[in-house]
Amino acid sequence: MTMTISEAFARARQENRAALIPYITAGYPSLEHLESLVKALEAGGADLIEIGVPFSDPLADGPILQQAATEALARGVKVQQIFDRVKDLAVSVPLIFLTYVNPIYRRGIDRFITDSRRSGVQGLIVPDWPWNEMREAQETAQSQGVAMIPLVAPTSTDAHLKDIRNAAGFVYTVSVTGVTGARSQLNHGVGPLVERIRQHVHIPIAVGFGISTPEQARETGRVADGVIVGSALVRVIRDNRDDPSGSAESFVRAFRDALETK
Amino acid sequence: MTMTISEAFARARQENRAALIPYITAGYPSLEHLESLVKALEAGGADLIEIGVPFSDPLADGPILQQAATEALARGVKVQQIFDRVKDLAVSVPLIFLTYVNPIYRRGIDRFITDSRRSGVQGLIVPDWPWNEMREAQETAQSQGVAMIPLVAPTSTDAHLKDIRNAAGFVYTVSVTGVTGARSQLNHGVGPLVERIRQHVHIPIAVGFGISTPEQARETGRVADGVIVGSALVRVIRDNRDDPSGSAESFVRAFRDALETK
Amino acid sequence: MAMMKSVPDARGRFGPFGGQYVPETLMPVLDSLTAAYREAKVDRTFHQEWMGLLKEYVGRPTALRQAFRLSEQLGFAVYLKREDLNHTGAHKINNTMGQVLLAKRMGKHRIIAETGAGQHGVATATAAALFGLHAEIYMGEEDVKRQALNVYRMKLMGAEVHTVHSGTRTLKDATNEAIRDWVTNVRDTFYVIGSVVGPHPYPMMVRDFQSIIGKEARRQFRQLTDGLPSHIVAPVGGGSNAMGIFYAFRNDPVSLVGIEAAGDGVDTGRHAATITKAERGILHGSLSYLLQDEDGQIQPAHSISAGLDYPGVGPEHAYFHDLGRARYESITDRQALLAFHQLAEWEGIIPALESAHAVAWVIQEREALQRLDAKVLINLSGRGDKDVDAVAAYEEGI
Amino acid sequence: MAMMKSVPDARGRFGPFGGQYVPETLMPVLDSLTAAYREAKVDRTFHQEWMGLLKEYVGRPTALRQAFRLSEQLGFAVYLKREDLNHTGAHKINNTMGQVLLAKRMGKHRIIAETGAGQHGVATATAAALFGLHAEIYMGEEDVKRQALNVYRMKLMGAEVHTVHSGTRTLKDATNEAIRDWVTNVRDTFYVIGSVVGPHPYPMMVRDFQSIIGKEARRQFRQLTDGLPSHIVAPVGGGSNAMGIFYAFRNDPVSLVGIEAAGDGVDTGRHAATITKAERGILHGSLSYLLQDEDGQIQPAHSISAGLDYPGVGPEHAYFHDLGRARYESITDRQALLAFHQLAEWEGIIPALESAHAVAWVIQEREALQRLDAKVLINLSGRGDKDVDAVAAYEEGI
Ligand SMILES: Cc1ncc(COP(=O)(O)O)c(C=O)c1O
Ligand SMILES: Cc1ncc(COP(=O)(O)O)c(C=O)c1O
Repeated sequence: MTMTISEAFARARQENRAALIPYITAGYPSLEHLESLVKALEAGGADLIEIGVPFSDPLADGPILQQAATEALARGVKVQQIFDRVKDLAVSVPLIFLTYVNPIYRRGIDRFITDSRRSGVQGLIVPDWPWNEMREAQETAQSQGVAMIPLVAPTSTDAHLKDIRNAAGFVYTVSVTGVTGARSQLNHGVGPLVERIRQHVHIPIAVGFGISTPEQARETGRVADGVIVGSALVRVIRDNRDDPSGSAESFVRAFRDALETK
Repeated sequence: MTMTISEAFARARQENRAALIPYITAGYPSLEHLESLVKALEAGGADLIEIGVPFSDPLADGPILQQAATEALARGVKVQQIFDRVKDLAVSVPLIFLTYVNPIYRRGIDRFITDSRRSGVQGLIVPDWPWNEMREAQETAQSQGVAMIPLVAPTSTDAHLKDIRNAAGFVYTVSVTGVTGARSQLNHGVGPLVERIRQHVHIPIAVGFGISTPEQARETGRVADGVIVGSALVRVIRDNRDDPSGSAESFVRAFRDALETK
Repeated sequence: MAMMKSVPDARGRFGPFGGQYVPETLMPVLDSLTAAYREAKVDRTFHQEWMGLLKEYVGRPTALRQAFRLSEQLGFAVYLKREDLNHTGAHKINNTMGQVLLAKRMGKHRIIAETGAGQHGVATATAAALFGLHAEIYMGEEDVKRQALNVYRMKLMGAEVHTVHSGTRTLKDATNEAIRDWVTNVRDTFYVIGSVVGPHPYPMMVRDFQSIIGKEARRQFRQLTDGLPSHIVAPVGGGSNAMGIFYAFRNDPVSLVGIEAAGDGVDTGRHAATITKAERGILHGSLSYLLQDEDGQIQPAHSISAGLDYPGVGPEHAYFHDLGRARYESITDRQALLAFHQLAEWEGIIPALESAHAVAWVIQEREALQRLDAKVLINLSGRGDKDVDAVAAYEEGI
Repeated sequence: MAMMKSVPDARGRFGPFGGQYVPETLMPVLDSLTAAYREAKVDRTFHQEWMGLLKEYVGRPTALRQAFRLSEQLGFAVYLKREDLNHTGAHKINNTMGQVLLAKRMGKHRIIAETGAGQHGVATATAAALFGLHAEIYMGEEDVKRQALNVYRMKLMGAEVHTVHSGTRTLKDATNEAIRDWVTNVRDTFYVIGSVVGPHPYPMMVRDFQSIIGKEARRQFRQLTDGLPSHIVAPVGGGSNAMGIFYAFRNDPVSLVGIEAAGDGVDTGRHAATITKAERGILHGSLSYLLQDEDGQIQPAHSISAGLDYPGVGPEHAYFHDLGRARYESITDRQALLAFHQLAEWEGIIPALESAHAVAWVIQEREALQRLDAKVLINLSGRGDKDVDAVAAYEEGI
């Protein structure tokens, strides 16, 4: 049986650490790699796994994730293929999709959500789909048991924090104003931001954007319930074409170790 | 002794033919050629000789005479050198200068006319100096015994013909609207034009612009008192660099022969 | 004719179209922009400053006149609204003067913009220079190569030009990159969008700034003819010049016709006829029509005219199309080129290739328009000097 | 201030300058042109048609506005009259619309013109296209190479462009060749001269057509400031834009300053500072100042700005210089280039290199003008798009 999102966070909390949420792009380096990569992340210690459904115009992403999406699409990866592959994955940790609004809108919002649920996907992160624009989708999502993951940014207003009060899953906190991508410096304002969020919402709070070393993950894990690692992981996959899964696994393990020794 | 302009025309008239007026550009092919060319024209049967003082922007000239002026100036020919050379020429036929208004204006109108007279030049043809603009120059010219040669074009008005009534020298009739240059066809309207001029002025009437074969000269000579040959002659000089004088002489002789057998 | 509903609604919707599809990071700035714009809109000082600049700097009102030789050739009356006479050569500057004034009012010192052909980039750089603000312009690598003149013009005016190497390396990707910059530097940066696209309030705001075209044209046309045109024809890229001239006539009995780029032909896959295809989708912040595949991946657009070479279109045009308030037709590269030549020869006006699309449609429809005894007003959105090299190259290539 | 005498006199003289130094073949056509122009000048219909075209086709009145950032930089008020906003991008079209209308009125079907930078050629081709007349443009081989864009623009509008291979292969020789064509085809051909040069009545006629600039500017300036400028500064090639703005102010207490091109420097022999040298001579139909050697041979001019690259100047400027009614100063290539950049950066306006000479002089004289608390009006005679390639090439070459 696969854990739910809240079970996954609960387990980590029990272990007195933040949950580790690595991100990979479906179809990168190829769709065939998806299964072994997910297994490797799980083996490396992922608590949840974010799978990116590539979009042609990923305007919230930095160069590494843009490149991964572009290559995946250039290889001809289709949304239906991703659903099919994901459905066949036997993993115990929850899977979340990250994609952009147009692939969802185009497939049909209800259909995309239903297909997600059928493939075992428990949540959707859609960086260009603000909370207020997705009210209707929320209903379907709720009825399907798929969490529409709310995003919070350093610029977010209290009104937004109130709006997402009843969201399911977890809060995706964007640690910086900017796009995804490995950064050498952490934003030290993220602690206060997480505290601000906690005053309004009671689901777990994960932090992403720019976390690229175990040390940064450890620091973030001190304030947040979950730590999302995207570009740094995809870069490792990119740079180790011979053995993407092996290198992904040891990369993730280093993060898990860091989170455990907080 | 050199003949005057009217003597030269009178002699031709006595011989029952039109006067032959060849044109050459001073300094073309070089200033050294000026003397031998003038001699050759005289020997070939010229009744008057037109010497072009080259100007940088000869806007009444076609390509052949433009080219000759440009080359002469490129060699460094100066107006003073031309005066000096011309003064030393010992010719029996009258010499006429053809130039543009700016070299005259720049030297000083009175000075240019006086220098012309001193060099034995009996007339000035200045295609961009209309009769009405040169009133003041006329007085100096008259006092110096230099003829300012009036031009008449196919477009000229009767008023103009009246204006030039008291001109000295001869009338330079431009046979066509256009610039100098050899033409394969004669303008048959020139006969009536010459007749129109004769009703107003009583000095000889020469016709130029485009006369390039002895046959054309003969035809023109039937209506006019003088025939001017410019571009066709300069072309022969250009095309016979080995022997410009020899070829000029025989070229002119052919015209003279044609005029004699009218 | 019933009055049209006032759109967009408070959520930035034109019927089902529009909205605000941007990262959460940008939502607060969109709110404050909306608020600042609403204030500015009713502020006399702001309006006067903007109108003063349009008059004394941009050169408005632009001329409107019957194109007599074209009219004679076609057999009905054709009038031209001359946006090509604006400073910098196109309608784009009406909008950039407005947005940069607003940026100044909001205390933002850094201006960014996307550009395709470079016209909007030049117009933004111009407005920024005039107010002493720093401008950075995003432009696809392909367009930087094709439009070297405009790149140089922007630089001359002190703007930084960033070459975008991602994706199709054209306008779409320049826009992605501009949005990425905005997300990153949101606190001090004002993003000047170049057409009636993007998240609310942009489609509304750009329409309002461009609607000066139609306001002038309506007054001028009535003065000239004592009536209204039967048809108004304008090229549609993002749709700002078209909406700019349509808007003042929306409640008049006038046919509004938007002309998209059919490129090699709408069935060849190489075109930019977004509304002709009419497939809904979401890109660059709003829901509208889009060129896309069955997965919602954006398809590259193609047009000889760089300013029409965009896979989306403004949401208000999608709305007008849906309502039937405007018709949208398309014209191929070849037809546009022919019209480019014809207008130059008949009227002494070299139109922008974008504008040539509108002229081409009027020529194509001559018989129908003759029968209607039409009075056609064409929005000549820009001048063609920028296109002369491309046309020469294209024609040598044929 | 005494009223200035009305010039030219009946013989086309501005004091000693001017006249009609052309082949006899052309004298009758000059007479009929003078007569036709005098008639047209007092004909309400003609005037209205011309003014209508300027308004509805050319885009007049052109804007006039204070250049605030430039003013701030310099410490006194600088205003710009925006002739760059005219259709085709320079003041030249004011004149070509007038002359081509006159050609139509005189029943001439064939139009010829000389051109240097190509601006006058484009403006002539434009006017000819608008009236369906055939235009042939003479242009030196050097200029054809340097100004390929303008050559293409002329061709687009259906004009024939003749490349002139004689002499210096620039404007001077193009003019010679145009006059040769005119002498040849005088009966059906109208020669449209592009500046206040040539035989009478051209200097007067072109001045009159261009004086719309000063008429508008005077009215606009008074409206804006309730007064007059202290200085009016304009570039001088042949002198048409300068005379165009000076003329309406000739009886006002306003300093008129014409700026010639000093090229590499007035002492280098590579310049076009005709009036600065002030040597009288006769070229292209009138007596004025000329660059020439001691034999009266015309010397080649040099300027980075193709429109100033001419060894002569209009006779009325020689007259104004002689009388002291205007001052004439000169500006080097380098100074003009600097001003070209400065205006672009400070005001978002890329000036024609010609116009940049006027801006450069104002910058150069900033201290003196500050002390006078000057209000300077610059005639921005054209836009710089045409010069962008040349500037880039020049600067890479440095
Ligand atoms: C002259 C001109 N017309 C039209 C367009 C298309 O844009 P829009 O549809 O927003 O008017 C452009 C865009 O660059 C343009 O430069
Ligand atoms: C923009 C511009 N300014 C000035 C000139 C110089 O001519 P003029 O002195 O007759 O105004 C030209 C000539 O081409 C020009 O194009």
